Amino acid sequence: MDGPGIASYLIVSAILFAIGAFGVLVRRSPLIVLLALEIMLNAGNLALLAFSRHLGGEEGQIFALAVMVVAASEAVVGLGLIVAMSRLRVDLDVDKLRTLRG
Amino acid sequence: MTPAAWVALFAPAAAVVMIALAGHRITGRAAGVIASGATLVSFVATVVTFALLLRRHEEERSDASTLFTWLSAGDFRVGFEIVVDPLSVFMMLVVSGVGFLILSYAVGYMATDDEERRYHAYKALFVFSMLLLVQAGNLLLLLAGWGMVGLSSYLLINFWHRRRSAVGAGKKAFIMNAVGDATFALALFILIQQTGALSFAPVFGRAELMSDTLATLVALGLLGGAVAKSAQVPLHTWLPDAMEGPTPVSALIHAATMVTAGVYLIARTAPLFELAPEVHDLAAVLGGVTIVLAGLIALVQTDIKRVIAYSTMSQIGYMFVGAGLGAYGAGLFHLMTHAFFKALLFMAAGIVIHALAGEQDIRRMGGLGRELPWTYRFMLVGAFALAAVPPFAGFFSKDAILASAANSGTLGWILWGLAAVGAFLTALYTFRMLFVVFGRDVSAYAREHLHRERFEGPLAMVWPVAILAVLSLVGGFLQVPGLWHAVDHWIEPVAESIEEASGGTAVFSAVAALALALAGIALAWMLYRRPTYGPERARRAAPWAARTLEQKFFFDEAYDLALYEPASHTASGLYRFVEAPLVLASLGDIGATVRGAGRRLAAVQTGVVRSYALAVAVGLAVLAIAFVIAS
Amino acid sequence: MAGEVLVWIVWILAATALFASGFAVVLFSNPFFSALALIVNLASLAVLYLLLAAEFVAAAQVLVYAGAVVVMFLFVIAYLGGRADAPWAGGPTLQRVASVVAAGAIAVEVVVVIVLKAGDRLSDAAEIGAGFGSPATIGRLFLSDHLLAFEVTSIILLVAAVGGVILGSTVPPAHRAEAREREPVV
Amino acid sequence: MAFRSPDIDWASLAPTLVLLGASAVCLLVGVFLPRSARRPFSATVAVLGLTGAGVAAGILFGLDEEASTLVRGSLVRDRLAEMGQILCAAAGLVAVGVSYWESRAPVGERVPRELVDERERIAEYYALLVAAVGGMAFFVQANDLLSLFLGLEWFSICLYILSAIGVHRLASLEAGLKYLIVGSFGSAVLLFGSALVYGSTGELRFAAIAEHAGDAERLLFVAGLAMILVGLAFKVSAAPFHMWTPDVYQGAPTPVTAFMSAATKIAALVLTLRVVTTAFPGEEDLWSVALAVIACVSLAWGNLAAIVQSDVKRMLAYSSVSHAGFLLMPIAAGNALGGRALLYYLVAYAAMSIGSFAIVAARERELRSAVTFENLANFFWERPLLGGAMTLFMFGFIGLPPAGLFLGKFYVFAAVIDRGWTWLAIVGVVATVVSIYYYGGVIVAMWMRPPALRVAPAGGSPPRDRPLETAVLVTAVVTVASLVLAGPLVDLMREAVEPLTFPR
Amino acid sequence: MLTTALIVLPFAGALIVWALPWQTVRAAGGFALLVALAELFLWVVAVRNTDFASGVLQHDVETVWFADLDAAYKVGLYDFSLWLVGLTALVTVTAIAYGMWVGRARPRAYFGLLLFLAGATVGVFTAQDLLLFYVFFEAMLIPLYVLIGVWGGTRRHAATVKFVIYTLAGSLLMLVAIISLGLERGTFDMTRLGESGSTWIFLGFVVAFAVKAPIWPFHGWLPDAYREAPAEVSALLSGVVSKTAAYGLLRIVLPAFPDPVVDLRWLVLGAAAIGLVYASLLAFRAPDVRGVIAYSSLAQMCLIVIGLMAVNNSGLEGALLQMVNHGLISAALFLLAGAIERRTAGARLELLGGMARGRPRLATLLITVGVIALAVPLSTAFAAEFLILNGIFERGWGWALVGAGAIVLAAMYMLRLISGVLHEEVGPAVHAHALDLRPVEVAVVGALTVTLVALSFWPAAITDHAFADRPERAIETQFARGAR
Repeated sequence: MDGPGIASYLIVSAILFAIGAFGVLVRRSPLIVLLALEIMLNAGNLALLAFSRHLGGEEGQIFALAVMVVAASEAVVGLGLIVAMSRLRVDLDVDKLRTLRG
Repeated sequence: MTPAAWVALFAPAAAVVMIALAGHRITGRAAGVIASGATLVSFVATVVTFALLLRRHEEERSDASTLFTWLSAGDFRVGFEIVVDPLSVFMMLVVSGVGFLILSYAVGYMATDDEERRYHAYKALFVFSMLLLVQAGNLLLLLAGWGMVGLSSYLLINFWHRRRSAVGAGKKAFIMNAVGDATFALALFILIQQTGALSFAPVFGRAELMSDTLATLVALGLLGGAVAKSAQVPLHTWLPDAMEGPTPVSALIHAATMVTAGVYLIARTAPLFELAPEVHDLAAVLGGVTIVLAGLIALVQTDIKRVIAYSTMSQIGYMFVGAGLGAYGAGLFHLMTHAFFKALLFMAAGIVIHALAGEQDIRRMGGLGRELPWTYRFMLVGAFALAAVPPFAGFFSKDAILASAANSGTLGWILWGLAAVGAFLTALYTFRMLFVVFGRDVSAYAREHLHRERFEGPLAMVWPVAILAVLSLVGGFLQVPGLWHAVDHWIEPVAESIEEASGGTAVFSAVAALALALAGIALAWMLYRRPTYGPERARRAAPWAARTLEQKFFFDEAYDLALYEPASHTASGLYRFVEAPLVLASLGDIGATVRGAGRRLAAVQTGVVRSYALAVAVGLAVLAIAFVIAS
Repeated sequence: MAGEVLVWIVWILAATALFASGFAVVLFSNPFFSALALIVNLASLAVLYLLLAAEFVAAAQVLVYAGAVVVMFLFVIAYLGGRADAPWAGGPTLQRVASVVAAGAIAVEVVVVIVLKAGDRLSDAAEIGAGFGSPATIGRLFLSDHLLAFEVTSIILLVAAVGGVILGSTVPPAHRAEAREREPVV
Repeated sequence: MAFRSPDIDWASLAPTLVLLGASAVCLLVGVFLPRSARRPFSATVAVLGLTGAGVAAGILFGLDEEASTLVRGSLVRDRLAEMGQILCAAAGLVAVGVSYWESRAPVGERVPRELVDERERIAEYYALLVAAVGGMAFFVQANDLLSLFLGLEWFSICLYILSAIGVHRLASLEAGLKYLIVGSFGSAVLLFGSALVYGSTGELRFAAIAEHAGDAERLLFVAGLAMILVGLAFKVSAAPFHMWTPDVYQGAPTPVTAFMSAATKIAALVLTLRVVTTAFPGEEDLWSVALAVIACVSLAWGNLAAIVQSDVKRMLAYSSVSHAGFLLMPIAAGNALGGRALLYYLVAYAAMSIGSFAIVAARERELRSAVTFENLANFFWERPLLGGAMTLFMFGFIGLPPAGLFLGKFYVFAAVIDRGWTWLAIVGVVATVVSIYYYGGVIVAMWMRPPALRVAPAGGSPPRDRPLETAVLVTAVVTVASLVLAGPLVDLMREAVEPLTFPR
Repeated sequence: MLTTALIVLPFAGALIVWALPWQTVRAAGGFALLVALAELFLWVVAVRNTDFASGVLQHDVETVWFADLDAAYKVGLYDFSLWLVGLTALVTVTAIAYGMWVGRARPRAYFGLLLFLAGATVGVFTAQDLLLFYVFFEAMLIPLYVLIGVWGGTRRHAATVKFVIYTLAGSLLMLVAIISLGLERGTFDMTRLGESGSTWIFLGFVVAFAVKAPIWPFHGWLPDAYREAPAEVSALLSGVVSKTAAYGLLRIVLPAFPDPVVDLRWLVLGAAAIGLVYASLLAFRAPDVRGVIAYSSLAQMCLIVIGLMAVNNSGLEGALLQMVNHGLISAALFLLAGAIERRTAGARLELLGGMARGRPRLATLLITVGVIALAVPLSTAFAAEFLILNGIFERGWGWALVGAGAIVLAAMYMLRLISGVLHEEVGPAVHAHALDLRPVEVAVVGALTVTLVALSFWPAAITDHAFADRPERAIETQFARGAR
């Protein structure tokens, strides 16, 4: 295989995963949280594809495609929720969603 | 023979049930008649038993009868069992005979009380218990009767339960007797362990196999019971207080029968005591000490019943000396005569109290001899008997004990000495009381409160007293030193008495004791015939001694200090320092801690969704790192 | 050799873009810019996918993801008026520090594991045929071995669509008014 | 380009397919039927679909003495899966009864029923409910990581929407969004873990993973295992991955909570059991300890936090966290006894959990406000049937007879003690003791508190809620029957776990 | 079948009472009373049909419950359990009758729960399977919890929570012990259990029973529960329910753990002996009527445990007899306490007194029961305590010494109770016109008292008809071993 080895891809994927996780953990805008979640799922995809390449089997690619769809679905539901909340005139700030606590 | 004994036992029990069930449907007098009638039945049945026993050959005068198994555990079985033998019949005669007289007296004495029925029921219960005690065919049943008399005694002492002092006295009597019961029970445990039985014959048969230590412990346990029940030093303090009960109670329970049960016990378990000579001697020593101690205290008592009560203690001391030295016959003989004359004294005193509307303080009495001449005469008979002046009954029985002591070596002579001092004291305090109450001039109080009935008291109260007076006069001839020993002989199959002193020693003993008694009477005459300064001067001369006597040698205080107070403080301390903070509050504290932890944990749940994801991330990091490290 | 150098260059560029855009997504205060950064991010990922011989996935990535999903995001952001938040206002809080630590720990852990232990074994890749990752291969797999996965993804999508409708649509205001008229608020 | 479509044993997918069909019918109802007919019709369809699925799974259960795989090994057909399907379908069925008269109108606003129906999108509600059960039915059959991930997402997305379906209540939306964010986070973790496992073994199928585990890159493999465990523990709502649970359970419409609390646990736990035993038997020493620790943390956290709650729903949510701890114990035990214990416990727990949330729903409808310990006062004396059932459930959660959970606890403890982990059983005991505080609190409120003075809801007492009462009655009967008929039930569970090989 | 009938009858009665259409005390209580009387009758039938010579399990039924762990519905009666069943039946009758007389609110629930409690208790005494035993053991908690919590005194909530937490903590520990034992022995059948040498399992059982009995220092729940519960519930609780713990020690611990019993006898005996003295002292200072009864109950349970731990004929027979005695005594005392409380404003002893005057029935019954309670010789309690102390004397004279001392203390606190209520001047809390006991009260307490008096006349009625053979001879083998 040309270029960097699979390990390099995996390292990239792990760092990307961490970046996404970091985004989820620190951002308060639900939109950006959703975006960060997309990054996390994509990091998983990158790992899947790298392994797929490493193993020479295509299951990883299939998995990645399925994940892509799932990610899209989550985005749809998430956006729907955000829209619904905006109708209730709620600030788009996850930290202010604190009616349920304790 | 045994059927009659069973009848004797259950007749009073039946009376209790009848009175209890009848409740308000019968009058108090009827209840009294039932109770005394039942006791009469007991007495008649006892006489029948006695007659039947008398007809038998000396060796065969013992018969046991078991109704059913009362208690069992494996191979250990205790029957509801009575024994009919000379000793038990002797006691039955005293109990049911004197009991009948006193119960009859009580019908009159209690006629004005509004809880008369209860009284008669308790009294019948006592007679049942006492008969159970003396008839019991094994030690457990004996202990049962032992406890039951304690119970009846408790119930009767605080019969007038609105009086705080009566209630306290009842409790005190019960608890001190419970101590005795406990040591008694412990002795039985050893016996069961060693002999596997509690019936007299097997226990005595196998007891010899016990080690000396165990035999001593057994005897000590039994002695503990006897001392408590018979109000001997040091478990004697309840008896004077017990005078809070109605006077017939004092006569029956705290003079004639129950308190002498200790003597019976020692006689009954003589084989065990003989295995432990030290304890046997201890019994005698305690008796001797009690004689003097009680006699001294009695000198300063002002309550007519308490004077008699201390004299009771003192007289039982004689019996203990007798029984403790092995002179069972003498002890039991004194038990019987004492029952006669002490019941007589109490009942005569009861008439006085009755006549003075319940007053018991001798300082308020005086000159009653003229007002209550018959009572005075009865009392005089009792006093002479108590002071052991011939030919009254007390002389013969006390002389028998002294003679036996004189024949028992050094210890015997020491005890003889104590007994002789006791004889002097007895005469002194008895006649002090007699002179103060009946002599002198009629006191202001008596003038004001005396109310005479047709014959100094209701007839029901007088005739039993008269009978007892006769018995106190002639009862002593049952056994005359040197001539015949009917009592010794009678109980010999059960407990063989030691030889009395004879010849010169016997004469010396009798004369010396008599001399001391007469000296006591003479001293009383001088001091108390009319008010003198003698007693007051004596008091001034030795205030500490007077105080000691008035405080009864500080036994009550000592017990309070040594037992009651510590127990009470321990209880409060336990509650304050253990129960409340550790046991009761423990859960509350744990609960508060848990709740606090819960509150903190719930506070972590801030509602901020990012923190939830963070928890997942942290958990994941920890788990993954742990896994990697573990691999 | 030249090919390999080229691959390296492309890889480095893509990876750099990936990280940069990733951080941009996370750190931009305006969601609109974040969404745009995500497009870059997804595109650089697609490049990496290509390098991993996943052609079809790379294509799908660009078309479906960058093209559709992100556009949807942009619509919503536009609809709501992308409000900016200040991600770092207020200094380091426990949540932030812990977030950095936790996210970093996960990344470092995997990286360490890969570098230290798995690096050698993962360095080489399997020999693959020409059809590897091609639309044809993937399509055949989807309709044979992984038919079920294919069907299920469609169901999930359908469910999500229904959810989007339920959550996103509104109750006609007429009905509301009607409701109020009929029965007053208790 | 030979194209060969796989042989799919459609019959073995029957439960899922029936549910999908029912869901589709429900959706169409929303389009074609007049509003007034939607509620009864869609509910009927849901009932039929769920019953059908349950029956189908039951028939398959009867047939399948041997386990078999389908669709090239990505799914499995065995009794464990079918038992899971039956239980999930049953939970759904009861949930329909609980949902039937649910009014999600904002508090204080009274609206006509047909309007409520319209607003609530009743048909879509049932469609999603049935679809969620369908997802679970698929999920429990999963035999590879891909099916696992997809099944999980399937029912999760349904649940996100269901939680948020009370779109006019902020709490409901909040619950939905929180669930979605944390849930997706968990999914991403699960995905990354799956990728690592896939990469290190080269396999997606569970059995194959186990085969190749020996020559896998071990560190990557165990890191992947950790991530998969976290993803599953998240769904089980085991601490510390549980933090969404109280918020979501409290915010979601109560019938949804009832359904979730039972069905999610069933599905997730059954699959956890399958994954750890079939895919990771060699790593038993790792996951058993990990699960035991997670169980302990769940017990501690769930119980302690539950004590201080005042909202009954939230308290029950924390209680479900603590029960997640109990439910993880038998898996951690890693023996066949544990397998039976898990399934048996699940039956009793699911029944009681739905039942208790249903009663909360009933009280909510009566009061038109959230149910707290305060306003539960005197409940037993007002509603003896529901109150009696709630009493049964609360005593049952503590582990007192005549509820089956009593035996469940017994079995769970037996499993861990059999493994030699008596300490774990002791932890369970301590947790149970702590739990008396809050379960007892409910009983105290219902029986012993004098009724608070309150304004009766306009229109007098609420109409009798037959479907809900039926649902409660069913759960109560199941609760008791699971104790009385423990023998046959345990035999069933024994057959259900037969396909698995336990490491111990 | 007879045993099953004994168990099922109260449960069925409870269900029927709950479902009755009438809400009056007369209907609900009357029906419950009928059921309880029927139970008593069934017990009499059982006594008549029991062979006391054989000593084997009788009237037994076995149905597989779940074969998985060899747990079965197995019930039956030993000669000694029969007496405890009888105690339960009798006390239940009196409790229900008393409850009717008092006229408890919400009668259907109340009397149903009383019957439920009776059923569970009978179940404990008859279960021959560890798990079944545990089921019944726990089932007793539910009615008690509610009965105290709903119908109790002013501080009932705290009392309830405490009671339940304590007892449940103990019994869950027992669950762990049961499981461990069952897994170790391979069966939960108590008749086939064999012997175990595990100290930890032994301790689990002991602690569980020690909480339930209770034994010092696990009695934290006792004062509050006994004070706050309705009088008849306290009667059942201290009279009957506490006996299940002693029964558990007798039926499970002694046969199954012969070696630990010997090795750790000092521990259990130590706790019981301390508890005996401790409780007696606290009873002596308890400020109120129920406090005295409660602590005396604790003392008595400690004494019973002492008898059990003697593990010899005398100790066991004595303990069994004392279980029955104390059941009757404390039931009677609590009912009397209830009667006293109805006639006074608060039952603090310092505010009571003088109630004997004009109330002969109250006085007679209280004194009779009281003196039996303090084990006056010839009473059945005396017989039992004598056997117990005799039994433990063989194990060590010191224990008997402590026991004998405690009997003196018992006299102290019981007399204090009797005098405090009945004697001296009329206390300020006593309602001046309070009547004597009414006929129902007399009948209820009288029934218990008459039984006690009858037993005093013939304690061998029980001691001669129990332990004809030790359960599976286990205790007997242990007896031999216990001697070392």
